[in-house]
Amino acid sequence: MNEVKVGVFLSDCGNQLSKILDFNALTNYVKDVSDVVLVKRNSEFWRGEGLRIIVDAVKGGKINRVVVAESLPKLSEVSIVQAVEEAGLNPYLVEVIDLKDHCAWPHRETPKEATEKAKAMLLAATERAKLLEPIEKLEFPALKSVLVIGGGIAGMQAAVDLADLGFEVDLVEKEPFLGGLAARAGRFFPTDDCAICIQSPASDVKTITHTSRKCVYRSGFTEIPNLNILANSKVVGVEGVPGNYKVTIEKKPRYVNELKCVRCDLCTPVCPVEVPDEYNAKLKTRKAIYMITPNVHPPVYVIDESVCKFRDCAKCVEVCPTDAIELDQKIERVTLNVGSIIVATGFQEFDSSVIKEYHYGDYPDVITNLELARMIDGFGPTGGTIIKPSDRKPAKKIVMVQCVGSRDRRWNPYCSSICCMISLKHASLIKTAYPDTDVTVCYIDIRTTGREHEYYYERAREMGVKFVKGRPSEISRDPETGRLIVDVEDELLKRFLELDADLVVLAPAMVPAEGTKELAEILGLELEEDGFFKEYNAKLRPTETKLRGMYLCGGATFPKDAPTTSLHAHSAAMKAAKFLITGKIVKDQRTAVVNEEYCGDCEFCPVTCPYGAISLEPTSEDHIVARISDLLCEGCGICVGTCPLNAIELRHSRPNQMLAQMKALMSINGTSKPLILTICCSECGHAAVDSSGMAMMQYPANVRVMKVPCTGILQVHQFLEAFKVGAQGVMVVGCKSDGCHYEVGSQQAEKKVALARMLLKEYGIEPERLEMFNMVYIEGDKFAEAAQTMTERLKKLGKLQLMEGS
Amino acid sequence: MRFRLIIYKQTNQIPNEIKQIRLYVMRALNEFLANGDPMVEEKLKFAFYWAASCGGCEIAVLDINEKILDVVAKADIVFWPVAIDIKYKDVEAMPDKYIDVCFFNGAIRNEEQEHMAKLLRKKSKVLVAFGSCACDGCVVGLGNLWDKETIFERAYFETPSTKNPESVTPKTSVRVKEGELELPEFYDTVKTLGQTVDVDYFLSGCPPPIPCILQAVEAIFNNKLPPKGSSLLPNKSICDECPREKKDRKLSEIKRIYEIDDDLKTCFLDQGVICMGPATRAGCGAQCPNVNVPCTGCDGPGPLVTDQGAAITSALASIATDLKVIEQAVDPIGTFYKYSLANSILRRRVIKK
Amino acid sequence: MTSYALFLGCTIPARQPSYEVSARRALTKLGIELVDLANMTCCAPPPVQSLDLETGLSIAAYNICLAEEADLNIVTLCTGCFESLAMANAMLKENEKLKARVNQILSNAGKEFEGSKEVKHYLQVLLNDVGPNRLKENVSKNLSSLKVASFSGCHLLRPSALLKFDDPEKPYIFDDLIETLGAKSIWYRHKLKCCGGLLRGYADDVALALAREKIVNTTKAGADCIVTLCPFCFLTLDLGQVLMKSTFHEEYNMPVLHYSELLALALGIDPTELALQFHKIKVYSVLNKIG
Amino acid sequence: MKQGKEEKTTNQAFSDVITSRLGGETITLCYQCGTCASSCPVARITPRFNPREVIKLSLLGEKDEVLSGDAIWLCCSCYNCQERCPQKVEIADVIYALRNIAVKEGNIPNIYSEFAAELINEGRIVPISKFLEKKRPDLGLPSLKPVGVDALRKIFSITGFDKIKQEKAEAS
Repeated sequence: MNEVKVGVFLSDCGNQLSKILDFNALTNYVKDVSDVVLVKRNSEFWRGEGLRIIVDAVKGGKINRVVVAESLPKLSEVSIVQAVEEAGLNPYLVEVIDLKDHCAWPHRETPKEATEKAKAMLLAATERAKLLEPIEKLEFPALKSVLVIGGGIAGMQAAVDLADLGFEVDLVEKEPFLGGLAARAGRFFPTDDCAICIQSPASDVKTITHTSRKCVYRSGFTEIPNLNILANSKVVGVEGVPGNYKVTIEKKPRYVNELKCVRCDLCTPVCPVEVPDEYNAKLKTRKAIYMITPNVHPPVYVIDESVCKFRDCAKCVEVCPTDAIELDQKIERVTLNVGSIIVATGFQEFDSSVIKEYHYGDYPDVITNLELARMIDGFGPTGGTIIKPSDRKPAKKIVMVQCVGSRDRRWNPYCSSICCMISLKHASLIKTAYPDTDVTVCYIDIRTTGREHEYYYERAREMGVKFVKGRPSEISRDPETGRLIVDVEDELLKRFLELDADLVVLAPAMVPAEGTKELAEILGLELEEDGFFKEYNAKLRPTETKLRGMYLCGGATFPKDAPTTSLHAHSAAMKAAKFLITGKIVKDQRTAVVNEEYCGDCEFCPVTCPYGAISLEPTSEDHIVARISDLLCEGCGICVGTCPLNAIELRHSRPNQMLAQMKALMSINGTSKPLILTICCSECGHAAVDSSGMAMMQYPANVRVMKVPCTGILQVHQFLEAFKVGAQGVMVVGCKSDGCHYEVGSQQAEKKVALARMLLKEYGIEPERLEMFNMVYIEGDKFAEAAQTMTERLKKLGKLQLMEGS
Repeated sequence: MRFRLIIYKQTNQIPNEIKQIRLYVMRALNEFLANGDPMVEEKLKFAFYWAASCGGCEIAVLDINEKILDVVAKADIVFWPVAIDIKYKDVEAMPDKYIDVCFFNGAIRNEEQEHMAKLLRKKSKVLVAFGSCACDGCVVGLGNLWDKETIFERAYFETPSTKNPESVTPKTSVRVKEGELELPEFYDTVKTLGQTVDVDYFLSGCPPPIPCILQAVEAIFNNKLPPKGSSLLPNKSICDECPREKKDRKLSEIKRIYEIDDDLKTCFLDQGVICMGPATRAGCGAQCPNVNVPCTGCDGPGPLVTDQGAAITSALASIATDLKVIEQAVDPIGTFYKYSLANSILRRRVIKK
Repeated sequence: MTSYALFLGCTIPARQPSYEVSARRALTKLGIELVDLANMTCCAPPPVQSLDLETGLSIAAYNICLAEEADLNIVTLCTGCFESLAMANAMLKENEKLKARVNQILSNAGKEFEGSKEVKHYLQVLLNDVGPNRLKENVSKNLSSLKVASFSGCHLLRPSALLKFDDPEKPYIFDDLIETLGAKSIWYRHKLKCCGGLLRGYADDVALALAREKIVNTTKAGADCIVTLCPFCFLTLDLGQVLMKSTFHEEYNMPVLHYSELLALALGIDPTELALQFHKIKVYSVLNKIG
Repeated sequence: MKQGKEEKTTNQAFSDVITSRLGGETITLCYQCGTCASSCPVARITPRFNPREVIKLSLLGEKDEVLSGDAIWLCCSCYNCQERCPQKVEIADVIYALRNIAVKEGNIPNIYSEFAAELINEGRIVPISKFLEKKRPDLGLPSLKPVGVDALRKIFSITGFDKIKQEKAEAS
């Protein structure tokens, strides 16, 4: 190992800081610290001449550790580290601290104390720097191929995007045909045009304008290069790591050879089996060999194996001119190797029959929005007329019931968010086609929040759609007339209405698509309480998941309308592309590592790792040890905080580095106030400290800040250690417990703080000397206040004097 | 390596043969101690000392059974207060480094023990902290939850069985009619041997696991001792040796041993019972879990750990489902620091006077 | 023979001997032993709950304690008693805190609620202990020409989360048991709506208006009679028709029977032994349809 | 009005009073969809009672209007509303809680004080007619067992139920 030579660079921010901090004292202090070979002061060090000073010192081999005190380190560190790396030194041998926002600004009223604190900060940074080790960059291969699960509007959009960008795309759809819910919905708001209109694929003639926008059926979707469609298929297994997944697909037999079928339609007339057509709300029938509509992808017939008589009939086989029908097809298993996976499994209508008072399923004339959509569709089973399914006569009086199973704590507490618009769209379409139809909408609240959405409400009123504010209590059928009666209170009139109806249309809640739970288990993804897939961060990373390499879009995360679904799909495609585009995953090795000699096989760490990065592996000596995947490890250190043998260390945040820092921070007080060690996570916690300083909030200089990647790395012993090395109090500052950047780190720290407090009490140390705070970046005031409160509290408690022998 | 031990559930199950072997060993040992062995010329010089401890470690030396014969064949025991009559002054008279290996058990509770620790350090080439008391303070170290006054108050006045009308308590000097007598000073704080003098090797356990003693003795004879400062126990933890299955690593409730219906197969922690195994050095072959008792941690912390109680609490907190579970832990020091309080980071309770 | 502690309640012995007679005769005939326990009290129905819910629960729990001491499950005839007792039983079994509070109250009366017994309505006994098959076998009269408008009363079904008797929106147990006897159970509008019984005494006009709706709807649907389970519903609908006559000058003459009476008749028990003279609306038309 | 210890008149206070009472816990979940009112057989007959309005008034803190009015006594306890409420407001139980509070404040309808008196005196709320009791043997019915009225009184002494009548007397 080379001799450690530390260079310390002090920025006085254009003499701003020297008005508060005594820079001569600091320089003199630092240069006497062991192994410090160079101390420089400048007005700034992160660019221009200042940066050149650092670079020259590194290049000249004068120093091999760099400590910089510079303002706005979150920005300045980037350029310093880059320059140092270019100068030939490993970038992880640089330590940047912020004397401005962490010392000078918040303590500007006590310059002497601030200077003493600055010394401690410089010492801590130097001590840490001395112990730093180079961190290598790792590269992992990433396949430039993507699996998209779900062939609805979301999946198709994402698939096209990625195929256009040159990725190999496999699109898996569990149904025999693509299109999903969107295809059944007919027309969409806000444009009232048909549902699946996508941007034309690359294979089509491109124009500079958007005239190439095409309905999916005319788009040549199945012919897009790089796009492989696996209909009638589902994912049954996933192995591997981001960038390199091995996916097993189970392909149900179609019984029609996709390459031979010419869609001549000779087969359907001869098929003797006729069953209600689910796709068309059972309003018409179809044959055992069928296509849902004439224009579908893939354009190949399918045999419904649950009703086909196969060899006992085989009439279709006889007439097929291309011998496309293969009754002997079996389930096939296909293995795909993909770099990432996009989940686009969507949603479905809630089963309204469980709300017994509405009698869906009992009364044929109580239908759902999706069933109504089939009637409205000119290609649908009724050719666009609205009928009563009971007698197939036109429905002249229609009552729509909103929030069926939505906003209902018995079933789905959430608002499904699109049903108001669907009903308004339907009401207007019906009124347009059949102005004499009486349409009444019963609602709790009408929610039309999107652009042009309110216009739908307005138009519906103009067209004479009636609105009743009130949720119907019951739909009953007059035993004599057979007509439906909807009991509802018009709250605004305070009048009880018994609405007479030919047809009642329910607006059911939208719930996760069937099989969502199973798929989540296969993929290792989490679901929210509502059953939809959980996104990584609902606010800023809505299409990502906790697992790099897996993305979500469309209704898989929550019910969405078409515009939002499209946006979502493009976002997921972009994220997947960004992840795979270089064909490799590059990350630095700031990861946790197990010292296998000491690993005691307690099997705790794999459970606590939020990223599934730890596996248990047998070693030759009949022992089992934990191993950490450098690819999956996110560097939070939660496993470090768990290991009862300290057999796991996080590179770049090793225990000796942390202890050295802690000791240094507690070695100089310079105030009459009790020293407080503040351990902040590098995310919200540290940011809150930054923001309090930036806002020039004041707190006492006895509060010393140490940064860790995540509070989850902390162990109980560190708290005890802090008191041992002279802290009078310890503050732990982490993210909000549900906003931890490493999922559960903050919660883990909270539990450890609680246990440490329990131990402290036993040690005769007031437990309130240790406290955990949860903050976000903008809560700088909260940090300043906490620091102040803690100081006051410790002053009241008096000096903690460990006894002789401690 | 994994040690395989014959475990007897209760002492009365110990076969007679073994009892006899013990008897035989004791007799042979006495003989050797009395006469020495004329056959061996260059024998190593061993010393044993008993400071603040229960005496179990002395017995453990004998628990190596017939192997003790090898020991006495190859070594002379030059000092062993419990067995042979050699005075402190005899030790003082020995040249420095006269003793080859000194096995020192017990913690440092008073002035005499500190004196002997320093003396034996000076006279020994190799000093082994033998047993949990010497290594980590053990149960004796739990005295660090109090100070001298409270301990005396309790021991000499408060216990129901004590009758002390003259209020006698130990003093460093007392005048009797024959003259002034001196007693060693009783300290406020129990220290481990390592905190008192420089220790070469640590052989923890309460008492140290027999196979580890044997291995240590063998290493001494074969001159194959590891680097100075090492423990002579394995580097892994009890879990590594424990045959119980680890299934559901989640602690959703803390239970006492009598509250569970132990299936004899599942890890105690998975059944909600606190077991110190994960934070305790291996070596004993998971003796306790093997006989359906959770580990209480006598082999001390793992090699990289400075504080056994903090280590286990960190681990348990990590798998605890919520904060409520943590509140269920009773007697935290007695549970998590039964053997290691004196060797923990803070070492003792702060007592405000 | 299956034994139950019979919880008789107040209204039945106070006003409706025909209910008690028919129920005791029919159930005994079907092999159910009914044990009368001393010291039972009011079940603490809604009027008591309205005064103080906690007292109401304590009274119900006290009565369950008596059955626990006798080591018997409870059977009730009155739907109201069923609700009060079954609801208290379920609430106390589910909610430890509430149980502790009620036991604190009961301790003054020397009782402790354990939660070891069930509270059943006699329909459940017929359904589970006797069973539809045995019931059918015992029917000796032909009821096939009888169109019955069943009305179980609210408190057999609701609150369903606690009573767990039947589907509150689509109940079938009661109607099935009517059809088991051979009669036809018909649907009528607002079948599951309340008869207003509990408003009698406070708002007689409202109560009567609700009862009238029931009578109108069943008449419209062509029912031969209404069959009830609750003495309060019975009172409201039977006596109610007399009041309707005086108040609205409307005459309906819709016979109202307790299910136990229909059951006794179907089992072939002599109508003259059933104290049917206590009905305000005479039931001859029904007796005539039973062959 | 009774001299209340906690004479808080703010809106929050009244809903707090309700939610802290047995049965009243769920009132704040209400979002006024009207399912209860539409389900209510009474509300359809008389404008004197509408459960949705009772809840709204309570949540707005109109304590006097709710407690001294006659609406809360017009619930027929059929639980139809409670079954169907999409927010799981236990409406019928909320009404019980409101009645309990009204009783505590001395607002008791006559019929209810009669119930209370019967219960305290006889252990039943419907008195047995001597005529029918005599007739029982003729009808083949066993004689009635004694009623545990003493036990009930012991219960009342703890819950304070026996004071209800007196409060009414004071109030009137």
